[in-house]
Amino acid sequence: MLYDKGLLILKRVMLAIPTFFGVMVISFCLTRTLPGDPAVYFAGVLADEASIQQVREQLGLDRSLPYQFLAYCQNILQGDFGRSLSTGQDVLDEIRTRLPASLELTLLGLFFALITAIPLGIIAALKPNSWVDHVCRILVTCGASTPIFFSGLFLMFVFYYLLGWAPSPIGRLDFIYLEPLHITGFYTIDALLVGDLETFKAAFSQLILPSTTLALCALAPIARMTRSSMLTSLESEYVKAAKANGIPAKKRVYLYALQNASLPLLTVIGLVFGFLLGGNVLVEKVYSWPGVGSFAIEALIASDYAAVQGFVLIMAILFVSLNLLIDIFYTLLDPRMGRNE
Amino acid sequence: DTRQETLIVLSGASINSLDIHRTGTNRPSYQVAVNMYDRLVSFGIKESANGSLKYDSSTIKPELAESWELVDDGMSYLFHIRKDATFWDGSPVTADDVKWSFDRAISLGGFPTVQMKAGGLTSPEQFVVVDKHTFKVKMFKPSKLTLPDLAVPIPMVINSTLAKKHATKDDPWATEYLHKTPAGGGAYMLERWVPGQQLVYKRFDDWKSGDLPKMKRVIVREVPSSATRRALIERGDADVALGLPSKDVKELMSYPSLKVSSSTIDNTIHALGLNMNFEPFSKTKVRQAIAYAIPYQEIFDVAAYGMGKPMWGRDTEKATSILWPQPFPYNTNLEKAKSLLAEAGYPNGFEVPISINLGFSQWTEPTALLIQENLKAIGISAPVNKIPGASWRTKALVEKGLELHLKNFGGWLNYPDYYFFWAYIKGHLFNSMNYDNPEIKSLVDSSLHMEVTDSQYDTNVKRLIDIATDEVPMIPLWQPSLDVVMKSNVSGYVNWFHRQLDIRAFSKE
Amino acid sequence: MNNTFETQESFAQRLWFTANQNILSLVSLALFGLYILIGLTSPYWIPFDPLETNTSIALQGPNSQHWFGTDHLGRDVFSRVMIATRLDLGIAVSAVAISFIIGTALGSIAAYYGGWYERLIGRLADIVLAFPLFVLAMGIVAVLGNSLINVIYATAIINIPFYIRIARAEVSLQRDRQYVQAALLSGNSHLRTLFFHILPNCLPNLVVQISINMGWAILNAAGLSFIGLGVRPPAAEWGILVAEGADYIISGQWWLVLFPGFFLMLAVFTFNLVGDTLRDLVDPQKRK
Amino acid sequence: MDKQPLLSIKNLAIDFETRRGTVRAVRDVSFHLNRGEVLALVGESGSGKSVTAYSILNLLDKNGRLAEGEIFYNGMSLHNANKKQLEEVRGREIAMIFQNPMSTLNPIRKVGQHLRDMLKTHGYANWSNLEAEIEKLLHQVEIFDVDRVKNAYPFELSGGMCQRVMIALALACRSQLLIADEPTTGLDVTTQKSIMDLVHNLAKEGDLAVILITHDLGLAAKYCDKFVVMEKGLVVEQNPRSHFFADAAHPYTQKLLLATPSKDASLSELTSHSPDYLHLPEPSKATTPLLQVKGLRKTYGKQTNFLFSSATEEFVAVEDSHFEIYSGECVGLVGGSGSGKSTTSRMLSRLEDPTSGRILFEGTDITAISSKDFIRHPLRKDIQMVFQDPTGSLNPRHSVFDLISEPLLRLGAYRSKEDLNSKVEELTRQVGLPSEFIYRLPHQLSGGQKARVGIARAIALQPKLLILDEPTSALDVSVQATVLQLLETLRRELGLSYLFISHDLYVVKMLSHRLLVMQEGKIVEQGMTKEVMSNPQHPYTQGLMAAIPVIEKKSPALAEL
Ligand SMILES: Nc1ncnc2c1ncn2[C@@H]1O[C@H](COP(=O)(O)OP(=O)(O)OP(=O)(O)O)[C@@H](O)[C@H]1O
Ligand SMILES: Nc1ncnc2c1ncn2[C@@H]1O[C@H](COP(=O)(O)OP(=O)(O)OP(=O)(O)O)[C@@H](O)[C@H]1O
Ligand SMILES: [Mg+2]
Ligand SMILES: [Mg+2]
Repeated sequence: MLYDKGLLILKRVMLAIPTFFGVMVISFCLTRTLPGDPAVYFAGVLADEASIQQVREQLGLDRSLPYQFLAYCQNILQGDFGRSLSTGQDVLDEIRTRLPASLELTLLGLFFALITAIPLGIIAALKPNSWVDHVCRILVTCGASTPIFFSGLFLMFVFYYLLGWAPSPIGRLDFIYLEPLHITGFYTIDALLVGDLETFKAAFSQLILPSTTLALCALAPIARMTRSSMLTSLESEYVKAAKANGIPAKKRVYLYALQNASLPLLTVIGLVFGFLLGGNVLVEKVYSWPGVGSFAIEALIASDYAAVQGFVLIMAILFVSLNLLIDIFYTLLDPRMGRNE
Repeated sequence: DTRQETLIVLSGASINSLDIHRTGTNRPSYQVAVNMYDRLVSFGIKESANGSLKYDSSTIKPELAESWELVDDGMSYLFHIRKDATFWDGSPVTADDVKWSFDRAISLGGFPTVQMKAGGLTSPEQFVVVDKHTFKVKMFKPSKLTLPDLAVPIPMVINSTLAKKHATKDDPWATEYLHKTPAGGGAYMLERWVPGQQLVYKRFDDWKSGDLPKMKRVIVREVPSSATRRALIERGDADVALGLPSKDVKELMSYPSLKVSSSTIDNTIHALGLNMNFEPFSKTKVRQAIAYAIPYQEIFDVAAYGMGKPMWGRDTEKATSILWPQPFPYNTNLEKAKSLLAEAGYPNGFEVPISINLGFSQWTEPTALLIQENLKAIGISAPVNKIPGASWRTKALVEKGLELHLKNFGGWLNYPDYYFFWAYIKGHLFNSMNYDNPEIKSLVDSSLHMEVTDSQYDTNVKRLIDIATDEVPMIPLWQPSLDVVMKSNVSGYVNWFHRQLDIRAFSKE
Repeated sequence: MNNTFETQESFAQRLWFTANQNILSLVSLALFGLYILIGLTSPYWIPFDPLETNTSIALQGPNSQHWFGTDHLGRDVFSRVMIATRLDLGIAVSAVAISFIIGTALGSIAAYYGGWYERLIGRLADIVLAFPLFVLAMGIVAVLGNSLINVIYATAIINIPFYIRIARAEVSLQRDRQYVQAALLSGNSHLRTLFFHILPNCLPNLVVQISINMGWAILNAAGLSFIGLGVRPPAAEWGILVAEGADYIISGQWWLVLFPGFFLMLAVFTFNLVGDTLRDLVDPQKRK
Repeated sequence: MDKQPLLSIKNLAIDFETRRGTVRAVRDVSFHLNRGEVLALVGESGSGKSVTAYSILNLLDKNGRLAEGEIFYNGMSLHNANKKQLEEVRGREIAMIFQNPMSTLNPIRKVGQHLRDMLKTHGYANWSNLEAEIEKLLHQVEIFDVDRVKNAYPFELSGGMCQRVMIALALACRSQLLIADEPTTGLDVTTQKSIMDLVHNLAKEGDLAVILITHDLGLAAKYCDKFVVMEKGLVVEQNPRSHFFADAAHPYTQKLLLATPSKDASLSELTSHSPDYLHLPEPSKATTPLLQVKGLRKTYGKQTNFLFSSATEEFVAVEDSHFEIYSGECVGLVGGSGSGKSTTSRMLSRLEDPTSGRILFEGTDITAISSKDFIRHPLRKDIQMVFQDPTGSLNPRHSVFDLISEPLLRLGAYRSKEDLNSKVEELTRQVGLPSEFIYRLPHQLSGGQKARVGIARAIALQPKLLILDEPTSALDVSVQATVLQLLETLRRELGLSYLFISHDLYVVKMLSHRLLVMQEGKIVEQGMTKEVMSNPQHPYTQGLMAAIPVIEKKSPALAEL
């Protein structure tokens, strides 16, 4: 049985390879068709035709596309993602510093969403079609219906501009603090690791508004899924049987129903996490958050193809490994997996 | 250091390199060259009518060079470098450093080389080390542009000993090293740079090329959203906010806690370009018709919020001064526009997309919409075509393929002929209109290196302006102003032609 | 005798019944109808030309003339918000239609025929889903240029994998039902069985996805506009209106962002809620 | 009676709030039960058996409530009990087992955890004796490889095993009353027998009272002491076993008894009125076979992935089958679950291609045409099939008319509207479906009506061979009786040939002339039905015969009818 699961996991891992390849092909094609000639951009404001041509050769842009693609693949395999034209940094370095920022934001957003949506979903499932259910549904749907930049601006306007409760929306830390030692790249965690509570508080308070914005749009799918899978398992025969066997209500709901409902929930959480990472793009723009999302926007608008490719590839790796992780979790948690396939 | 000695600046743009010579370095990064490196000379600073500080293109003052003189029958400049000037690492600034830096600027290609060329500086032979503290710049042809061109950010002086240590065979000019690590002797040193987030300057206390700056530390923080920048400055969380839309600037002017430095940008025009390659625009009457169809005042009110200088409605038909930019004698007159259009053979108008740069949508979008509406009134339908910032360069300037487009060119060196050189001569980068007029070419050629005091110069420039007015390949809308909002206790903002932040003069009460 | 056949419940009856199920259904159906009505008729009754500028009345707050105020070019915000309904619904409907048709066809073929079809199509969906979708949409618009049709394409493409997934799951559930074999036995070809027998039975769950997707499509278009990659000005689109208005919140012109933002939100809200109601409507099991 | 009954129910009435208002599902139900007694609650589907049982433990769905009546357990009023008291009673005093053992156990909890939960909740074991207690319980239900079972997840065990675990759970707290709601429906006959034997023994030895809910009179007859018959929410008859068969007084009970297939019953005896087919002649038998099956074999390869295409495990579903069907004949095919009956039927009806072997239809080798092309083959309309599940085989979105006209449109030459209408009407008449139903959707029909639609559709094109894959297994006995009679009528009327598949030997016996017995993909025995039944040769057939509960219908009361 363990062997079966191992095989299943291995299979999943292998299946990710063609996906990566596909992502590489698509991102390569997409970036090569971006308008704007990178050589022109790279050559600078006053460059003439000759220096543009020189830059073009330097970048290998004068070679055929298949050749460029092969060179690109080779570079990627060697861990060379190229250099961003617009920020002038190595794409990998850039992502290395920015990804923790995005992840910290997304994870906290997801966490906020989970701790609100799951209880809401459970409450709704315990009293389906009651007013509680309706209120929950309206609440979470409102969250999902608001354009992410709108809610971001709104929260900022109210909590920073009008009330002054939130710190100034200028990124990960206020001016007065020094960023903590780079350990994980997550400011809050790094600050805690070195025991710097001041900085932790500052970094955390910067996180609250943007991650709440993210959480708002993640509420609906999680709450919906919690509700429906809780309903399914609450109405299932085994919960009924547990009731007939005199298992107390608390245990039935939290041990039996919730445990079973958590499996489909896991899949949704994976999806939502991916969605939030994508949605980051807009939040980061609103809150000047120095994450990968704002990097991607700038790069895309600037036709900065190395940066776009690098971003897309890293994100794909992240997404695919996330799904892989969820699959593996699922496989490990659900005893049925790896058996009836 | 305290908050009192720290200046917090909000910028909307991202600094992508610390080396202005490197290909790919973007405009906002030029401030590093300004603040961390010194040049031989600099422009003077003057106070303008509304009390704000502005660079003075007519005076050149010493920076690293204590003094200079014209030698070799006016064919060379001889510079005497300050003896006490050192780089941050304590090593003295020598003529060798200057030569290495200038050689670098003209050798790397791209922008620095082109800019040096504008001052007639094209070959390493022109830069001669006379002795440790004496440096000579030879000219092939005497030009009024050479000395001012040494005051722009490009010919900065790099610590060549340090840089050469990091040079490699493939990279003899140490571009990789200087890209991330400045090696200079300017008033400020680098404390930290997190690309995409912030740049922190730290004062170089042994700076000798000018008065020691007041601010010990300057944090330039990137805040892409202009609304956020406004909120931050309004709430007093920052000292200086750059790049605010005119509307916000206008409103913030009335806040007692804030003050605004506002002055027009020299040699710069926001204009509507008409591409000659587009059939109807090759007819002068059509271009004039469009010039009469523009709702100038509304555009100025809505897109510029009245900040800047109108470029329309001059009441004399011919130019009476060589002041540049100066208003053109056009007005909004739809009847006239219509009749001109009919005369040109387009009584029913035509269709032409109006292209705008997304990167400047603050002003381009409302402007385009207002133009679009008036053009419709004379029968021309003009759908708006938004082009992302990066492709703009390719499409507008390199391919020159945009029929009707909003452009904003500004010349660093404040001479009308310099503007005409870039914007009105066929094939030159900023002539996105494909405009070709042999007379303009010959006039510019003869005026470019001529001294301003030459009487021929005056005639030439007036003629240039008259041709541009009559043929209108590009319709000036207004001369923009550079507006910076500061807390009222902050002073010392200087409006430079390069539009970069010069933090050396700042002080806080 | 022949005329005593029981007639089926009429559509109107079913609609009424479903709407009465709970208050949310009723409200969402009513709002849904209202939006469609506005979308269809707005050009005929809006008080001002939504494109006409008049700088002398720029940035007026809501008043009796201009109910939602005016924008920086003096255009009537109310008229613009109303006329935008048409464009936004148009984007949503056409994008969702494209992704529904392509995604469902691919997904159901994958599930029905299995084998290489399934692997290939599954992989394709995985690849698209491995992109951050909003960034992919941005990329597509950036490549193709920002026009209405490209915004629609971009929105359609990023939604296709969802339909592939749902259709695949639904069809593989239905595929093993015996009515499928019965259909084959009655002489239906495989394709016919797939598209005329199996797919209609997957409709209830697909309808929910469609309605949620309509909401997403609107949000997506709005997001693109916010980045500056959306529909071209001066067209009125809720996203553009909010994005333009966003610059004016801090300076106090809240009406520029509030009204279009609220309309946008309410529309997405309606689409999200109406899905379940519509599902009940198309599900034959829910009929009497 | 000197001692108080363990459970007594008085005038029970249960209401459900539904979309169409309040529905009274059960009314005026009264019965009582003593220790050690096994009570059978019988009746057709929907008669209120489960609802009655659930109401005892207050397990009704949210929309249901006890409207009237009283339930006493050991003198304690259950209908007035509060939550805490109920939780005390549930599992400890009264235990319940459900129909589908697989879905009644939490799929992600191990069997051992279930038992531990139960024992700990009710305080019947502590840490020290927990495992020993579990072992004891499992032994009690005749599970001996305790360690494996304890650590197994429910899906890793067979249905019978799961049901034993459920019983072990029910016995864990030495409960006094066991309610078993159709405990063996999903299981095959041999497993059914061992489970019922177990329950019966426990009841007799442990003085346990049992309520056995079933619609299978045969089963009830074998194991129960007392019978309660329900119809449409009412108790129509209540008798101890001694009187039940002899004194069945209520017409409904009689009808039910009649319709239950038994060893000696013939098809015409299943209903009280005499069926139509009796006056129809038996169609003449041909000498050349209509269908010849030669060496038919079907294997399924384990699903493999293209990255791991190495080891392909083959699973043989049908192994080397040979048989013939003559025209006008009904051939029965019996066998346990998973023995390959449906696979055979799918190959014969050309929905699936055999791995090897040939099928000759009227001499033509129809295996030469792939199943994909057979759709357009002229022979398509000659081989039709009626499916096992009347609900699942009807497209839920199609009306009766659509369903019946589908083959006519696709395969028949019915082009004009009138032709089609009249043909559909004729078919509905033939299968006895009221013609005003033809615009109904499947879910608006009863089980028997759905089965009729399935049959009407299959005979629409007058096929020569009709394959019936367990056409009545989802139906109640009385409905089954009429459907079986209808099939016989149609066979005689239209001269069809049948391959009749079932797992119920008695049902097959009534219809078929010849019999095929399948086990694990192989046909282990074939011959004339009567001979195989009376003198089974293969041990598997013998076992099958022995496991079927027998009821003595030839009682005086029935003889009168
Ligand atoms: N939750 C419910 N809501 C509405 N009606 C219900 C509900 N549960 C049961 N009923 C009704 O109660 C009646 C009796 O149902 P019950 O389940 O007791 O039948 P049964 O005799 O157990 O049938 P089966 O043999 O099919 O299990 C049915 O007509 C059913 O429609
Ligand atoms: N498509 C398939 N792929 C793999 N195995 C299959 C497939 N179809 C059937 N089988 C297997 O073939 C065997 C025979 O199945 P079949 O459905 O013919 O049994 P059956 O006799 O009809 O059983 P039941 O009485 O439960 O209907 C079973 O073990 C089943 O799991
Ligand atoms: Mg029941
Ligand atoms: Mg079967």
